[in-house]
Amino acid sequence: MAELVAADIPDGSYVNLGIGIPELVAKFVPEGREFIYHTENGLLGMGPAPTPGQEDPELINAGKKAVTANPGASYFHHADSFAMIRGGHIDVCVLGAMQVSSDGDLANWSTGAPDAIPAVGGAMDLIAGVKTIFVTTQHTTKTGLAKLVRKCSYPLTGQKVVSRVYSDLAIIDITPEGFRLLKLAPGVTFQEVCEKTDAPLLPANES
Amino acid sequence: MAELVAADIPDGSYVNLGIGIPELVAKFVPEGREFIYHTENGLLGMGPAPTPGQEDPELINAGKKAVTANPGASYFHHADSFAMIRGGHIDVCVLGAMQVSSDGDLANWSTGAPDAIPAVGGAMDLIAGVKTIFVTTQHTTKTGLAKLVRKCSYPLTGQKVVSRVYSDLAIIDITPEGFRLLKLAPGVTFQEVCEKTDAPLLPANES
Amino acid sequence: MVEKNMKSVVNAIEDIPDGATVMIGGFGEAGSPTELIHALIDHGAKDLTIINNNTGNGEVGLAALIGTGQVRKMICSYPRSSHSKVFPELYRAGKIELEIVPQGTLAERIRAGGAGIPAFYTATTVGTPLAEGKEIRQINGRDYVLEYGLSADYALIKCETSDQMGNLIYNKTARNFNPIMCMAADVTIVQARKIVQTGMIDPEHVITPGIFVNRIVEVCEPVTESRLIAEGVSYP
Amino acid sequence: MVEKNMKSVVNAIEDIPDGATVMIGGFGEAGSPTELIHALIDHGAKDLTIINNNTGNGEVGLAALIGTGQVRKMICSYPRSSHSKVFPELYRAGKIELEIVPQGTLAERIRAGGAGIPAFYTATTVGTPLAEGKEIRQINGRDYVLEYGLSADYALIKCETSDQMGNLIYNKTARNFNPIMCMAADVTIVQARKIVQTGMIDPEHVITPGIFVNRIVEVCEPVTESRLIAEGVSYP
Repeated sequence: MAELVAADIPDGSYVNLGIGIPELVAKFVPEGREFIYHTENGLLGMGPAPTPGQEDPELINAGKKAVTANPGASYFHHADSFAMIRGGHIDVCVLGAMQVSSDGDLANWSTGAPDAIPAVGGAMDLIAGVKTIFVTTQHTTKTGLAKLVRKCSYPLTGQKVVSRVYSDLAIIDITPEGFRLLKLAPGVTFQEVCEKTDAPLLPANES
Repeated sequence: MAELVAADIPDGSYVNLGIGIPELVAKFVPEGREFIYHTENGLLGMGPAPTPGQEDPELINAGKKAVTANPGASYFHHADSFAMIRGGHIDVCVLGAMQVSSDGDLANWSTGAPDAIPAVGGAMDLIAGVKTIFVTTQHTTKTGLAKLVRKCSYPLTGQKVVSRVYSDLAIIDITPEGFRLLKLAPGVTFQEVCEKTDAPLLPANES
Repeated sequence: MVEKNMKSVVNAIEDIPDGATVMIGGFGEAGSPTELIHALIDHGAKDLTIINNNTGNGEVGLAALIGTGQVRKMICSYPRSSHSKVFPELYRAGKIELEIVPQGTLAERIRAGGAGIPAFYTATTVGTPLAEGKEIRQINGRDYVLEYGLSADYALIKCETSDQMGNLIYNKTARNFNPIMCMAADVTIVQARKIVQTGMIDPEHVITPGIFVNRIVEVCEPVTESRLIAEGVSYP
Repeated sequence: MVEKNMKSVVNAIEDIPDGATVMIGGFGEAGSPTELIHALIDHGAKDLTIINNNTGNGEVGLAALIGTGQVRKMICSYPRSSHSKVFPELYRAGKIELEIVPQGTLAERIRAGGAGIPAFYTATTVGTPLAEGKEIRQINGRDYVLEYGLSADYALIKCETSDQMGNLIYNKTARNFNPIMCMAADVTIVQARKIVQTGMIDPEHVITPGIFVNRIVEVCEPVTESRLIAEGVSYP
């Protein structure tokens, strides 16, 4: 999934990667392309994890893991960092999801369970401000429930924001008409994706 | 006047000086006291004018005159500079005036004449944001009209903001009861100041 | 010249009263003024409202302050701590209030508090439960929610270097919330790894001008939360 | 990697269309991108809306651009120029529009435009003619006026040094409006005294991160407006 996402990001893009599978995107940048990574705690030009033993507790990413700074990096405070996000300057954000609706709504911060401690971090800011939102996710939950749905039942992170979903089964665009298949994973049928999607799925456009 | 203003500013104050007489305050800082000067075009810790020939066209004050930077100075952009002003961080601002009302209203940016080109600069921001506003002015206009008035006839710069007026005739506080004499200039009588003030003037408090 | 240099972290925070609102810099352990927080624990002020992105780690620093029961209310974006059960337990027991604010809105509200902006509109949270009860306004065809500036009585800040006038520079991503919190508090208290003579910091490199700083105290070798946690330290 | 380096000031600005809104950095002559402005005069785009604090000096730079009649509207705080009759004459003749904005509100509106804040409240102008027709709201007992974010199609910027990625540093008070205008324009075009290899600017010292910069062009020895005026130059 991460490799497929990386292939779709244009050269020179400013990219923010969520925690988990999205982080793996950085490992699959196609030959000849360069992305500049933003981490919302105040670094543009984030590099890979340092070699063990070289970690600096004052050089971390939004997931609070040790990182490095590439040549051409810059540090800034939180309001400036979120000005980049909320001002529409970040080109692409790759996030995980609990649910995505066929309108492009995203739920990825809370199950809404009564005993859950609400914790939102920067997800709602990213969703509201970044130009293109890609979601990477397993197509269904561990118990087999659809994550691509007609309407999210979990509390929303943002409305009508997701452009495309990269799942283990398929790449699916969110279009004005709803979910539309872009590409199937090897060995997966359109029928199977439809069955595991809790909303109408349009077939891929001829092209 | 400038000397009297300087005597009333506490040690260590962050001070913004308007153009004209207010600029002279910097020449009269009492022994043992230090003020830190802010100029709204992006410098804290402004020093005196450079020696002739040493002017740097990229080191200027809000009046666009060449200045210097003292040790401990800092440069910042305009939004940060006005955050200092509008966020209430500047202790004292000394400004000139066309009119001051007994409510503390100030008019100092426009005569409101129909052919005047409106030009406000940073005056309204200073008035709205700085903790203490001192005004230095001649007590009357060149044609003898009162500048201390019941109600300003010129367009306002801000409402209920002036703390004290330093004129060539007297120092006058703006109190909830209106203008109150603080101190007369040498050789000036209370009667004379009252005659040249177009609003009731209360005598100095016994103390 | 007004003296900003404090003798010790104890002197620096000793006037913080019960009921104060205190911003604490840092994102996770990076930029967290742990020595000032520990002094605040020893000082004992209670009924505090604390503004920080998180709720601390382990049983040191902010987590320890919460653990003593001194904190009445947390304003933060992400109260799920790694290695810390302190906040969750108090929260589930109804013993601490929580105002949850998205990270960017939190940063912008703090900056607004420091910049004299009482309120602003933002797209963040529109259509989500966090916008419930808030004013929504359509501007140029898009919906925005009204958010208010945040300010505080005190800010506890960590920086790399300060000069005698309180001009500050930071280290890497330890900068985070510190510069904007310096702006938004009535009394800003800074622990610096190093205090240098005025004039030693290039005016072009100053991140926080001294106008935003009231007190500075040198803490040459600050503790690292993750190291304390690895060592099993529990404060006090 | 996307190439931001332009061959010349002409290449850098040649796609600015008629009717564009253009922010121009600088406060007086300090930080004014005079070479880019002169290229825009040669280019000839008209019906422009220009955002700058002033209206230029003498008959060079911004004053010259106004003088050619290319500017339909000025948004600024202080249109009374020293040594320049260009704007006053056009304004009195009704040939140019003016939106007057207090300097701090102008700066904050530009920052808001760059930061995704569509509108905010401020105390500046309350009770004055400049608040007429604007929404007033009482917040915590004080009146504030609603102001809207400002953004632009292009920004013309001057800086001291840029690297290949468009990370910028400025010189002294020539910084002024430049960093916030970089944030608020769709296409930010920068003239730098020096373009250096990526990695040559300390990440702690970057004032404008490259994300806000689209095009850079080296102008090693930029003119100084006051010198041109002293020499009696009138552009073009």
